[in-house]
Amino acid sequence: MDAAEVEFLAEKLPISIVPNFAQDKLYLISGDVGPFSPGIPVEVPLWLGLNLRQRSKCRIVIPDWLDEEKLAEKKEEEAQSKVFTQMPCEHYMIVKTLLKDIWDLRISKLRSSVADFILSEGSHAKLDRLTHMEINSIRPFLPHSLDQFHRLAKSAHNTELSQTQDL
Amino acid sequence: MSDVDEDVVAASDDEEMMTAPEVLQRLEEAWIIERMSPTLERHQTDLVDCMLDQINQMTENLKRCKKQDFRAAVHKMEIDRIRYVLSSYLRVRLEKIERYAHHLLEKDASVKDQSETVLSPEEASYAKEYVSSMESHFQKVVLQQMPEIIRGFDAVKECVRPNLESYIFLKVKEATPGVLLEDDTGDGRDEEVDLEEGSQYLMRYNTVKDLLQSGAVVFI
Amino acid sequence: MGYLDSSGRSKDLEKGTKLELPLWLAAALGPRRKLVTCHLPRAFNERYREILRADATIVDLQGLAPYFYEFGRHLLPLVGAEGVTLGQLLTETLKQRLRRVMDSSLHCLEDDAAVHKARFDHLERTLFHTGRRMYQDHQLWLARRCHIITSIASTEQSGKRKLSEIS
Amino acid sequence: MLGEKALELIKEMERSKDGKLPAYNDNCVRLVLEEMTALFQQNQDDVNATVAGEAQYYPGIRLRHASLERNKRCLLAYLYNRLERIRDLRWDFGNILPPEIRENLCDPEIEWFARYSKNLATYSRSLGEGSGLDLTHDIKPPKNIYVEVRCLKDYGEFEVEEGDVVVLQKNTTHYLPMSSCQHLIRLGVLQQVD
Repeated sequence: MDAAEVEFLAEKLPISIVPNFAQDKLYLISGDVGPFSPGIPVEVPLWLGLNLRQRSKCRIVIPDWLDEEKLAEKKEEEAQSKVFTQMPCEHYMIVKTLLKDIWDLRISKLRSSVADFILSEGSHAKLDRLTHMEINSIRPFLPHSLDQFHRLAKSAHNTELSQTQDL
Repeated sequence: MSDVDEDVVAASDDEEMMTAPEVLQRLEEAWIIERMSPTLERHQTDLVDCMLDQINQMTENLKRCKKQDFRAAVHKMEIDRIRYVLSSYLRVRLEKIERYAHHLLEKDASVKDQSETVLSPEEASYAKEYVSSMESHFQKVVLQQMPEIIRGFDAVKECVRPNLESYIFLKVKEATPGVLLEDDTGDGRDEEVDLEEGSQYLMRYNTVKDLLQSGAVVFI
Repeated sequence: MGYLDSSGRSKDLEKGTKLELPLWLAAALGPRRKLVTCHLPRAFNERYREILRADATIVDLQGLAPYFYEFGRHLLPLVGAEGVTLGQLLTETLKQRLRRVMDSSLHCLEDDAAVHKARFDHLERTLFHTGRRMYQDHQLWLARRCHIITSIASTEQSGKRKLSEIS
Repeated sequence: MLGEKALELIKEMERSKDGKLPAYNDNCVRLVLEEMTALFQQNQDDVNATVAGEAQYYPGIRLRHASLERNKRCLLAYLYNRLERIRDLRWDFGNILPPEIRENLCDPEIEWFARYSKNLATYSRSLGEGSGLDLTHDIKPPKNIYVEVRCLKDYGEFEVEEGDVVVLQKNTTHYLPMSSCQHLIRLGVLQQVD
């Protein structure tokens, strides 16, 4: 998948908006949204929230994990921790700046752990707490590399087998 | 303008009825699976037909409403999103169908129950025509000019097969203890892993194929 | 079969003649038919094996054998007992070098990456490009430019990618 | 060296991986086929000259047969790889190829292109129980319904959905529904403005 597709998937998530218009319930194929009344918060899918904001029809309620102080704390925690800390939202990269720093920290950790994994020749890796976009950043590089490695290792192994059979 | 009613819209099996949001959800899941899986998964023609019908109906309804209608824009946006999922899903399938055409046709030919085929009837005839157009091209351009002894075209030998040993990313939905990871590269380092609910892994497709099928683990 | 030996004048090849054959030909005459016996090419001989074992990451594989892994893999069944050593060499070399390939494709600036890339063999280059494409896609996304549709002509210039790459 | 011409074909495809499809190399293909005929003839002669039970010609026959196989494999790989790229052209340009690209195809390839086009069209029409869906559209996830575009070429009248017609003149800008104009962006008639 490319980043635009990961974003597309993330846009399905619900977000809270405060509309400045009145409108009855909308019967969307993906489910009902609304009704909308001026000043009353309502949950809509992110794509709809963004679309309405673009048309100046609403204000998006910032999720509390995006609070600057909380993010700064989160960044500190990530920097101190050797392992991945739990992200407050699966798709935290949708918003930026401070997040960029967290991303960089996590990606460099990710690269080291990938390198360790390759050296250990493990058959599988555990990747808890990695978010969708992070996983996507090493795809398809990592799985392709491992596919190639596995292909070589299998050929090498078959050669060994046929040698021992010959003896 | 009348919105499409949200009642029961589709029967995926003869028995099972689903609402439009459920169908869409299933379609999106099928799309992600198809994007991530190294091989072609079973076709979901019912979901595709149903969703196409939904967006076509919605498009018809929109024609009757004023352009500036605030709701129209929202519905259009949603139609664009659904149409994207549909065409991306079908495109990914077509790419795999072309690449593995011969292999897939053979696989389906050995299936007894017609409802178990990987390819839909339309996809199957697409694959057949694709294979036959290639073969006749090879024949016409080079094979017929070759000495007879070497002229034959062995589609089985030449055909491309999916790599079921590909590494994939997955998330565990239902805890599954004792999954055996065979080591086919020697050293006899077979391993057993306990898959805990909510954890994420990078593993080879064929080691978790059945778990993917049953939904105990999902692609991420 | 004297024409196989460019130095020789005779019509027939003498038994015991040493000559270089393309891999496909050696494979056809080699192990099963016993018409020829195969020896490891220079790039895989003891001297280079030592160098690779000492530090695989610094070796210029492109210079040594542009298709190092693929060539080596096809050699495995042809070279008898030496195949076992060769198999280990191939997997070990890839294992040691993957980190460099990963870092240069997912992280380095364009110029630095090019320096590394010059030393990669064909398989490593393929992996490098896989990673690079993902990296560029992510940069494009961060710059909010990945939704811009480009014309076919410009896609062709910048290196075409498949309609949608799987995974 | 044996099989050299065949290798040339493979290298040609490898070299042009990122660029456009090179012209069909009729000459080289013919040379490979001629080499194959000659190899086959020599093998026939050797087989005929072999007295029962004698093995002296065996290595030569074996070698030439391997070369025949090799040449065949390279030729098929060459053709197959070209067809794969010709397939991509259908997705990029629709069923009419620009002349400068079309001239790089040999006649059987042009026929194959038409056959592929037809197969794809039949399949697309069959979708949704006959309502059809053009899979060459909607290549990227949608962001907005409308986009601002600049016209790079004189195109003339263009029917936007529901019978609205705009005139696309060079250097004019328009605000159009993404779903109807994305194809023209791909073809370089329009350019998407940020």
